[in-house]
Amino acid sequence: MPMALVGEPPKRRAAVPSGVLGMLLFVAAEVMFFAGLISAFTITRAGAPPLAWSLPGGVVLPAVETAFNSIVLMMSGVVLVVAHWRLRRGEDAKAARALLAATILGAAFVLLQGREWWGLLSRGVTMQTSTLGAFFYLIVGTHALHAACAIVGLGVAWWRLRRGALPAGFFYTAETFWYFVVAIWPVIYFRVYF
Amino acid sequence: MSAHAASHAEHGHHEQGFVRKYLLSTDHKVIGLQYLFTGMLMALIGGFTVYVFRMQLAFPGEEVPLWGRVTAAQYNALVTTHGSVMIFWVAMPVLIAAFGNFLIPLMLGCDDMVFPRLNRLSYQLFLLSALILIASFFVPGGPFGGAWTAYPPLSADPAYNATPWGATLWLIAVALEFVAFLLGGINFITTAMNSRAPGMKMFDVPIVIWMIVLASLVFMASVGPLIAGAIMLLFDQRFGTGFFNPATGGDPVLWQHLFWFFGHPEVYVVLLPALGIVAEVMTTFSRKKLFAYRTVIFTAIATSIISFFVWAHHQFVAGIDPRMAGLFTVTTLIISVPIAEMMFIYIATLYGGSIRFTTPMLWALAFIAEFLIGGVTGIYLGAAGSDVYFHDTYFVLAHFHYTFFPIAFIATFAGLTYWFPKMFGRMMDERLGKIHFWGTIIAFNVIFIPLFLTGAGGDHRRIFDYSLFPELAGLQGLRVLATIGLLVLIAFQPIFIYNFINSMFRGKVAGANPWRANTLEWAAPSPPPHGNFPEMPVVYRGPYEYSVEGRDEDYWPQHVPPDDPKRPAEQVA
Amino acid sequence: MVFRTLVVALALLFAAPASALACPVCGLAGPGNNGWAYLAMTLMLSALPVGILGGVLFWVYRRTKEAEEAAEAEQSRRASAAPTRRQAGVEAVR
Amino acid sequence: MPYWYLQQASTFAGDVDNLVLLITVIVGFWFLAAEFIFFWLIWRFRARDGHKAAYVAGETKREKRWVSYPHYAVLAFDILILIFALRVWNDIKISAPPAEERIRVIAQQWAWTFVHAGPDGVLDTADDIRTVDDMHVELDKTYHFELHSRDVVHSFSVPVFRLKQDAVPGRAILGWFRPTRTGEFDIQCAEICGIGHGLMPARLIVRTPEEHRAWMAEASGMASATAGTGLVARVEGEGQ
Repeated sequence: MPMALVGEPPKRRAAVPSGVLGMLLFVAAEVMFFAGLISAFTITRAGAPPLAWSLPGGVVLPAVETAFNSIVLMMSGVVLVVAHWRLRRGEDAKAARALLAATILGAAFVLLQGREWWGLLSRGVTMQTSTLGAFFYLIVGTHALHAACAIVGLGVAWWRLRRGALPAGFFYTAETFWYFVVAIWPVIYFRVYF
Repeated sequence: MSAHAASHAEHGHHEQGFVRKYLLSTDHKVIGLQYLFTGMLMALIGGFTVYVFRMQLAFPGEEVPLWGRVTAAQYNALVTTHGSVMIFWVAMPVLIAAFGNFLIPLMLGCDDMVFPRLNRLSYQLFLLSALILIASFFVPGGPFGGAWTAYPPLSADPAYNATPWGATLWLIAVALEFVAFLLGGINFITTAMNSRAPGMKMFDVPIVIWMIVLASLVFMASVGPLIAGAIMLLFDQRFGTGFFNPATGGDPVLWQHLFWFFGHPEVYVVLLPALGIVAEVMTTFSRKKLFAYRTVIFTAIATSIISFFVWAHHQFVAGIDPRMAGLFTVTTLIISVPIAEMMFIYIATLYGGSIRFTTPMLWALAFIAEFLIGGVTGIYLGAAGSDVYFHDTYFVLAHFHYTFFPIAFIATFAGLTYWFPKMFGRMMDERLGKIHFWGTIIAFNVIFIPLFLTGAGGDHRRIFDYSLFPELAGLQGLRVLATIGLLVLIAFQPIFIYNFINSMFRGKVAGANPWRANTLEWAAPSPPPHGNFPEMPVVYRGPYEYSVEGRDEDYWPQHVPPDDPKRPAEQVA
Repeated sequence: MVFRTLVVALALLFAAPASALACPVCGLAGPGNNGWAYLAMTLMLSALPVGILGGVLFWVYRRTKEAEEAAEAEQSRRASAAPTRRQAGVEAVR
Repeated sequence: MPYWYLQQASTFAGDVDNLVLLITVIVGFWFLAAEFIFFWLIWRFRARDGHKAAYVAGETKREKRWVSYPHYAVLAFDILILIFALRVWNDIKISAPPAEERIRVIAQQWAWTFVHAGPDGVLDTADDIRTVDDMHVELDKTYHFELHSRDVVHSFSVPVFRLKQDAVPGRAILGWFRPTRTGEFDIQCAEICGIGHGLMPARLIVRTPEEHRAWMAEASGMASATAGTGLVARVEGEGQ
């Protein structure tokens, strides 16, 4: 190919790394997806007859327990910020530890949420028994799915960092997605659990 | 980017197998053509369905050749398939994905998309979605028949729609298709941001790229709520939830809210690329600089923003709070301002030009002339007071076909005939092209002008036999006329297909720049090789520097250095 | 353009008929009246994309601007005669 | 214009048609002007030997007025249309004159049930008259209708009234009309509602007060004597 004729490949301006920009755009679409779910929830709740808007058997959504889970998730986000700064300063070993901590905290959140689901399911709250339950499982489940994907991403980033082969773009991309998962959660929590 | 360029350069030497080269390629041009051909095949399905149900409307109860007698259930399925196929599997893939994939890297002067494998995944998902839709024809109960808008509870409960599998497959196909375009859109936007040729500022980017990027942004921002709604509807269909079931506290109108939040911006998602194609063709063949380039972009941005504030005009009589209708009437009429301004700009571009009536130019001019009809009839429907009458009549149908047909077919034909030499390295036959043009345009008007009249006369949509409505009997002549128009329109399409395939192999060989155009894709050889440019271009000026005073040539390609005014454009051919 | 149309849209909203506040036909709509929820969620969904994408694009625009300025400063520092931006692009290639 | 095809049979039908006419005049003029200029430019600036196109960037204010003045005009006419459109909308859907009688319209796959108030003029009493697929109303009487759906979304459309309203399951939607012309007219379902969507015609019968009373006497006598025809019985059996 005549590419070789050009002594130096032309310089192209990439003010924002492509991976990060792509992920930001994806996150924007995801925000709209969750906005759609939350607007559906809000409208349905406002229009439903009061009696139809409850869980079967007098079960109430465990807001207090979930508050604890939420704190775990928020901490994970904070620890990831720490990892970011350590990485920027070149302290790879310390950064890897923070990254691992953030990943574990995130995984803990998903597991704690799973335990909560298990409790609700065992008390007969399913998607079919009430529309509130259906929305609960749909919205929280979708979030958990996103969290699980992001945790895999963070885990891979940690593994690569330990082997000293973490491309900055990969880390920033995974990081951006995890911040999105963390940031959208309070909105869901305050909307759905109360 | 340079890493990509290098890897392409290495791979360019050895021959690839057919599968690697055409089916699993990550080359943006191959993916663009894959989208194009898939879209064209789907257009045949969409065209066949419209043939069957228009025949039924003109000659109710009679055997339709190639189909047989049309039942009510079949009629609904045909209408639904026609609508969904033409919008989601023809207009979207051809206008955004095919032209976007083919043109963006070429017009920006780079070797490929930023995420080539994401791009391939996008096409594979799209193909899968098309196959799922086609598969829904062969499941028990037949394909979905609840209109492309799929309002629940009809679409949510097999007891109501009698298509237990068709409805689910339709929904999965649509959702998958959205995911495919989401991935594609991210790719387009990132590429346009990060891979422009050196020297190419944002305002040196050709209008069609701007439009495709804006359309992708609008699509990405609007599709989320619909995917959310589609998942809820899927759960209602298959897992017995009651999101849209009023008996369990669900809300049937909620779907319309989520659907039209996407549905209206979607119109602009396909309109903007069409306008972009028309801008490219019109400037080239009138040898004129685009009038007020920046204003075009600003009006397009304004349109994109306002498009998020108009969607409830589809729901004026849907049982929403009627006071909301007032609000949306205001925004709907407001959106006519930027669109009208854009039309004026396109018309003004012709002023002082030297217009050559090639086939692509005829299509581009026809786009303006026909789209104006679609635009002005929208006012009747955006004004809540008259929409009370026109809602869900054939007037609506004729209105949006006067917007969608110019978008999905007229602009596509303009783009295809214009970029055909770049895609395949050969010219299309002009005489056949013109015959096809006139046959299509005249037949198109013969179809839809009568339908405006039947709509004004009270014909409602999606009714398979009007003989039950005595007041509408007098309109049968118009219905027959529309069907005759359709048959003529269909009869002219084989000319295009013949011309397309024949020219691909036997057309006159085109040079790199047969139209003497300015934009970067014409700096690459035709067809461009893997990696596109033998020498990565550098940009020195805007894309529409035609007929610049004091130059011998009436065009001045973006990549030709300024110190070399007489340099011919064929230097890379 | 956007600003102008928004101003006009707002002005028109306030000019809409005042009788719209009384709505005899809205009475029976739905078991619980969720009209306000529709309106609020409509506004949220409509405004969000403008906000998010506007934000992302503005940020990218700022970064692009900064990178451009940095590159230009670099160029003018290097070159003896001050070349234009586009000539600078050529330099980068050759 | 709709009245070329269909009679106007309600108080607001004329308003809707006038709005359509107004839009046609305004928009039609601009449309024809734009198309005329467009085709004139195409003809005037066709390629001729020895002529080179002009270089017009259209970036200066002086040049841009050719598009900015028309766009101000579009805006002004938009506002004009808007005022009339919102007034018509307000009259049909938002404000309503007080009801003289109420009527209940129930849509289902694929039939319409109409509950008339009967001789006492009050709904939900023993003398209510239920009919299937035909609606009987009196000339010059203001009706408020209450629209229900039993299954999916339907749309109650009376073209001669220029009236349309979706019926949504789980909701009762209110509207009004006042017939101004006697005769028999079509009622259609305007929202796709399944296989029988095209088979859902109903008839609207508008009578003078005397004739209407005669119909009522006959219908209520029939209803009490035979306890409803098969069709009525079917619908009532499925009833609320």
